[in-house]
Amino acid sequence: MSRIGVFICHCGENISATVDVARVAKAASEIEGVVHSVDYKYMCSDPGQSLIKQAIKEKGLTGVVVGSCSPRMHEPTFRRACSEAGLNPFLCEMANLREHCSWVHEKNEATTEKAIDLIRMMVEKVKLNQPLREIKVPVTKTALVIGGGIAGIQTSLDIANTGHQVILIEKEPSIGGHMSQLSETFPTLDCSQCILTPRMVEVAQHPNITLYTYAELESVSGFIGNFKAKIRKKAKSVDEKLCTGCGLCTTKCPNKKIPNEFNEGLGLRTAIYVPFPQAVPNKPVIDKKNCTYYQKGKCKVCEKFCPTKAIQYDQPDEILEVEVGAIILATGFTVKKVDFFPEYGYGKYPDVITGLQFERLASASGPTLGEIRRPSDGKIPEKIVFVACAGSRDPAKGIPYCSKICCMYTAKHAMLYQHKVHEGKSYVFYMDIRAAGKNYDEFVRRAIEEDHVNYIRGRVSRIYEKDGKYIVKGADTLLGGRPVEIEADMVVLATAGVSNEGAEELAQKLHVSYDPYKFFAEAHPKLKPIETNTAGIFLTGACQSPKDIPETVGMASGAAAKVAALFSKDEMTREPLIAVVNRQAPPLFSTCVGCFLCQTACPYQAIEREEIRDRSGKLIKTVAKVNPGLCQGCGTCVAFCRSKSIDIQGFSNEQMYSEVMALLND
Amino acid sequence: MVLGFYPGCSLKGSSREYTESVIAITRKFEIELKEIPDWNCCGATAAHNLNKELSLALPARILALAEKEGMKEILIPCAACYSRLATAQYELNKDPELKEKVIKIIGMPYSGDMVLLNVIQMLDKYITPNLEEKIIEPYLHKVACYYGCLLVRPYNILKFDREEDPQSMDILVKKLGAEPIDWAFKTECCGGGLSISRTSTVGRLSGEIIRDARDRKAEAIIVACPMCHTNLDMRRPEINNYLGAKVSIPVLYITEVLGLALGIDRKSLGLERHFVKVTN
Amino acid sequence: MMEIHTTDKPQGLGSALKQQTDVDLQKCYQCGKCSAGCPLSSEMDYAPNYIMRMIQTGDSELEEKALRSLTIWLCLSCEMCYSRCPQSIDIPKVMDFLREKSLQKKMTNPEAKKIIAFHKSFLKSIEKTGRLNELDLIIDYKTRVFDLLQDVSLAPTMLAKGKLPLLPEKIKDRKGISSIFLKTSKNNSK
Amino acid sequence: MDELRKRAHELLQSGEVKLVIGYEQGNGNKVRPVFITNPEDTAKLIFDSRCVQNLAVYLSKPEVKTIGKPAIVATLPVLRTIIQLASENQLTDDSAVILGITPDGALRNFSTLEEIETFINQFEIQLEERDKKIIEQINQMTPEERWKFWVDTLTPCFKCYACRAACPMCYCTKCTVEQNQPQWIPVPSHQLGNLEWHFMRAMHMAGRCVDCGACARACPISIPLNLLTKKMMEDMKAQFGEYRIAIKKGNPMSTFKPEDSETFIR
Amino acid sequence: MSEFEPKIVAFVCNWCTYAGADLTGTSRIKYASNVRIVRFPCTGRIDYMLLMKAFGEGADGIIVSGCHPNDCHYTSGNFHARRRWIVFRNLCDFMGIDIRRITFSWVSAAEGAKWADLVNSTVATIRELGPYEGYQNISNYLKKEENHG
Repeated sequence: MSRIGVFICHCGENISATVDVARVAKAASEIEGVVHSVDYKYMCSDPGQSLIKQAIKEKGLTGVVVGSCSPRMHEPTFRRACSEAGLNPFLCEMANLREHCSWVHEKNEATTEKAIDLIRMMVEKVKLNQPLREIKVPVTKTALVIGGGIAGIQTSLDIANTGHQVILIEKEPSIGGHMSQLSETFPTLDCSQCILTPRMVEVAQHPNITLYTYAELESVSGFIGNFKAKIRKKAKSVDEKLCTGCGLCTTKCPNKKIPNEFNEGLGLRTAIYVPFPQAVPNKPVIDKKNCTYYQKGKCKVCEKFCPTKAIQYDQPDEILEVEVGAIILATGFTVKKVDFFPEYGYGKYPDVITGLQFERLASASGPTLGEIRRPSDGKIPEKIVFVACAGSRDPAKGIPYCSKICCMYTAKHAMLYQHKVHEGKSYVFYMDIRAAGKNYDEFVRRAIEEDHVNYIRGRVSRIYEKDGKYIVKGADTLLGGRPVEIEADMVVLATAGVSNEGAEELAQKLHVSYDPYKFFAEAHPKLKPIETNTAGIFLTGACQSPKDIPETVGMASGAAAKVAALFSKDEMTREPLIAVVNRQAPPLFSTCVGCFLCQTACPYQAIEREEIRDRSGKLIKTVAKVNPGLCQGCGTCVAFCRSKSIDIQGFSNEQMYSEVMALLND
Repeated sequence: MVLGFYPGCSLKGSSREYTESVIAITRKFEIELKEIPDWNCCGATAAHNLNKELSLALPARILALAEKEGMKEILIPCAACYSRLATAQYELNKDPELKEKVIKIIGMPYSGDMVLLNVIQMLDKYITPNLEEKIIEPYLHKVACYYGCLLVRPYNILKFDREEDPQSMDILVKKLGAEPIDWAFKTECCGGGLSISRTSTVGRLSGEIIRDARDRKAEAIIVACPMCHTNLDMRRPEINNYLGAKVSIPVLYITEVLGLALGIDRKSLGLERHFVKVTN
Repeated sequence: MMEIHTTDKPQGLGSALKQQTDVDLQKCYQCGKCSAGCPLSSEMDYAPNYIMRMIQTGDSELEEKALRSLTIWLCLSCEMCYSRCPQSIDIPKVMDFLREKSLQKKMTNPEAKKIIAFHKSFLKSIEKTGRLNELDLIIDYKTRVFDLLQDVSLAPTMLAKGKLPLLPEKIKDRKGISSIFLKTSKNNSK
Repeated sequence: MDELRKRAHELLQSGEVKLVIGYEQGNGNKVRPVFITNPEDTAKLIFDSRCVQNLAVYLSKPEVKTIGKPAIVATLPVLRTIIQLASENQLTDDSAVILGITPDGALRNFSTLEEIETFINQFEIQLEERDKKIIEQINQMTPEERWKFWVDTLTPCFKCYACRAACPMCYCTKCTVEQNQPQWIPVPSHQLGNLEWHFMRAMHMAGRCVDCGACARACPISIPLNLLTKKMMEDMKAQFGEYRIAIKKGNPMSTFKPEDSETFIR
Repeated sequence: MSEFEPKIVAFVCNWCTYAGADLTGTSRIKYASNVRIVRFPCTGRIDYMLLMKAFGEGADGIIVSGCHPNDCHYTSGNFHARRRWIVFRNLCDFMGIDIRRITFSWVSAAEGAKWADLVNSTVATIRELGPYEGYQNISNYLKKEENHG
């Protein structure tokens, strides 16, 4: 027999001004099973809460209904109060008399009637509430970081420094990502590699970080705190232990004509190669697609010259299985190539390049050792045009969003050019200058005012080559759209930042949702920008949307903090408001008939198969089982199940049913 | 085989050589061109400049007539007419109400599922497959293929060649032995409808086209549109005047070049009708 | 002091445009790519993107300026702007629309006299015979613009080269044609 | 027919199956299901146009299961049922030997469920003109008339649950109507209870019904209750594209397309 | 007898519409008091049988509301719900259950005003339609039964 206590809050005047609280309390006391009913000025105040605690103790309440504000406001408060008084917190429910009643209705009979109904509904519900325990899930205190760019590096270091283990995987032969390709960085113009390489080394040397380069995620199973990941270590064909990184092989390799990815195709590399001098690890890999031996079956020059016999042509791919508690996605982004732009020549003009290629030209470690020279003939361009929003903010090209970083790096590029080619003339075609950020706008102004970069507000309609010059047809919209034609020696397109190839596939492996442009989706645009909709999987950096370095680093540390919090306990507790498949006495065992149609209804793959066997181990029946670690408690399966075999704690069939009955049968 | 044929007005007048060369070629490949009986003008620029409905109704009547003849496919050599007909067909299929309205206006049934072929589509479909053995005098010249506007734009209606730096004509002339140049003015406008009413503009626009062709050493300009031809050929005095130089690069219809390669005589290709002399 | 309405629903011409052609000028974010590629913009009184802006504002004065502009008559409908517009705005269609309105409201730009005259002669010739007769066209055009000397050198050569048939081609169903003109001419001054 | 008996005989003889589910001559002109365990009895087996009862219903009955692996005479609707059951994890390739009967009455053996699936997909489920007409008539009615029609139609129902027993897709071990916490469907057979029962039954069939008609045939007072499922099938075709019986397909009610129509949602 | 006061039951999800209704409150937007909100974790949890029951127990109108597509707290609960509603609604219509009395809607946590508007317009519609006699007649019949024993 339930003994329910009802506590009506005035909320100062907020409720009592429109609702006759005394009458509500009175009416409540007359509901069957209610043994205690009072109203009070501030239930959430200390004296208010002690009213509840007292009643629980003295009247031995089996359930509590607080009629006050929205449960979204104070449910935790009152549930805590209850548990402090020895009542299971989940035996406490709230009726929303403020947001859903007193604040939205006039002061009259009907409003008070409604308040009474709301109380009755909750009383009937709470009678059926079950005492619930928070769910405890063990936590494996190792994090898997996917992607070794600045995002992955920062997040790995931060997690490792909290004393937890990190496994960092990078699909390229070296970590460093895009940042290692950059020349100088805005708004300070300090050298990118100078600030990055120390961190790359730190990663390699950190006792808590296990680094796998040339490795990719194969598959993932499990759930928050308990993931199992398969990692494919692609064969490097070089024994890392034996190799000393002397680099002799790379000098001897006969196949030297391979476009160098690190230099964005502006330079060449050999088939056995180290992506760039500061690479971590600084040991070569053989690019099988371009290796004469792998393609034609003979060559083996590298093996011949290797002093430590480290070359292993027959080295297989390796599959590692690791257990991790959290996964951080730091896979970054990529940029559109020039061939994406028909009106700019389909990429057929050698001196029409992307911003990233320009970075390599401007970089001291680049193919021109930092001199700005035309890829076509090595001439130093006297006139250079930068085109912002190349592809970005262009719905017709399928990229309606702003790539965010281009305004800044374009200003930087123009500035670098002016610093390196003093007599040169530079032009920037732009639509808007988006330089929100500390010292950002000042930076752009400096480019315009001090380095005399010519900014022209208008989009470029077309670029074509004539006598070794590139005719850039633009317009100056600040002069009403007057056509502007520039004969440039070189054109740099600030091409749109887009999601990585394979991002979609990765997201599906991890059950992480993604936006129409294949950027990974955060759990909440404002309040959960780092979490994904899959618990235990976090985002950092440009894989969520294009970002600059400071933002990425900030997000990376944020992700690390989330992981540290998750790893701070051996077990994590979750609200037990989850679905369960019923169990019954033999021979039924469960009303579930195992049609498993519910599996597709579950957004979290939380529904598993459970085989019920007799003592002899003979299979009796296969029924559904909800994995409490994965279930988030949406209840879609509950409404779907024909035999009503799945129910959800806290919003059970009985509870919802009785609420409806209560409010209508008065 | 028989193919529906919409010549359009200028092919009956200022661009007779185009008609002549088209017929000369199709005859050589045993394709009979069946003119749409009692066809009318497509309305050209004038109609859609002044009156939207008219610019839809006139083409609709043409297509309706073709349907009445049971034609499934029609050849429209004039790029301008082609564009008008294709546009009308597109607009009407897109908007059933408008379609009903226009059907009332023209007072005859119209379904709108006709297949429209511009000259290049026709050549690709029916001529090039068995072209090689028929080529007698390869056209060994550096040529600038000029597509103009209406052959390729707008893509979402025409769904023909790519809008920037199209290739279909270049590929075709290669087969004829010519060397198409990579140039910058393939799809820049020649001045089209302003030919008579604003000659100076045409002089400038066509002038720039001729200039680029000349600078890149083209020996001939190949077109598939009578408007382009008129402007680049007939307006040569204005062009030369604009360029301050006498440029004598001839302007040939793709069909004329093809005709020459097939060894068809100059007269039946109408080459004598050009203003800028064509030498082979 | 002009009112700008771009924030709320398109006003005046803008909304008419939306209804009649389904082109939504609110989409235009003034990147200027149309003007940059337009072969005529250097001769225009207002560049295309400027015209878009005028209509966008919904300000009646600016709308009238647009209708009185030379720009709308210079537009060759070469479709360059449309093919490159990042917002896929059918600018040529907008121009058609403005020309039609400009005629209705008798706001045509005096400098466009010849251009309009040409179009009208063109249509007249079609209306008469169902097809265009270039000789007809030129004669009618010349009488409209009193420019009898223009192209005098051209005609004879054309005749000589058989490019100017003297007898106009006439179609049989001329009734049909004139009824088409009749039905569609509601808003047109011949 | 002889072929059928012969095959059934082999199967029992060889011990490949323990039971053959088929039809035999009943009283008068009736046919009835027969359960044969003894090879000699296979002579009883008959098949002709009268054999319309969906035998697949027996596959999920515990009584049958206990006997051992069955062979079953399977007409098109039965084959459809088998595939649907497979898609609901109730059958596998070796659960039963299928004695397929093609629409033209020929015996056809199937070795795998995939075979059956490809076979049945040659015959899309189509409403008969008669049903189409009735449904059309009901659609023509005003909502009020429709309401009256169904209330009147369903009032006589006395909840014998023959429809449920006859339906091969109603294999739950404990039906919702037996649930009493809460009591979703009132026990007594009054208008509301009847409406709720038949409404719920239809909903439970959404995307699962194979349109064998067993429910309606089983109804002792011949309520045309498969009109509901037939109509629903048509609606689903229209709303979600084809209505296919397949082994690997999420149930239309537990899957979705982001572009599903929501014109009715404000 | 006083003017007919419709009984409206609202089935809403916790994350969007319930929160949206909270916002209506915090922004003090007034609306008709005929509605009673039943809170569910997600529209995906809303069982069509509960809607039937609500009518059976005398509701004159029903509101079902949750997160806009792609905003679902559980990523796809609302998509599943939408599917169910489509089928449910078709069947209701076919059986003559008055679908004008069921309002489906998306109300986000930010749409406090929309919630007020939704309730008011629904109440207005139901006033127009009057009490749901059709359904009540057959369920009164049930009540009688109960009274008999």
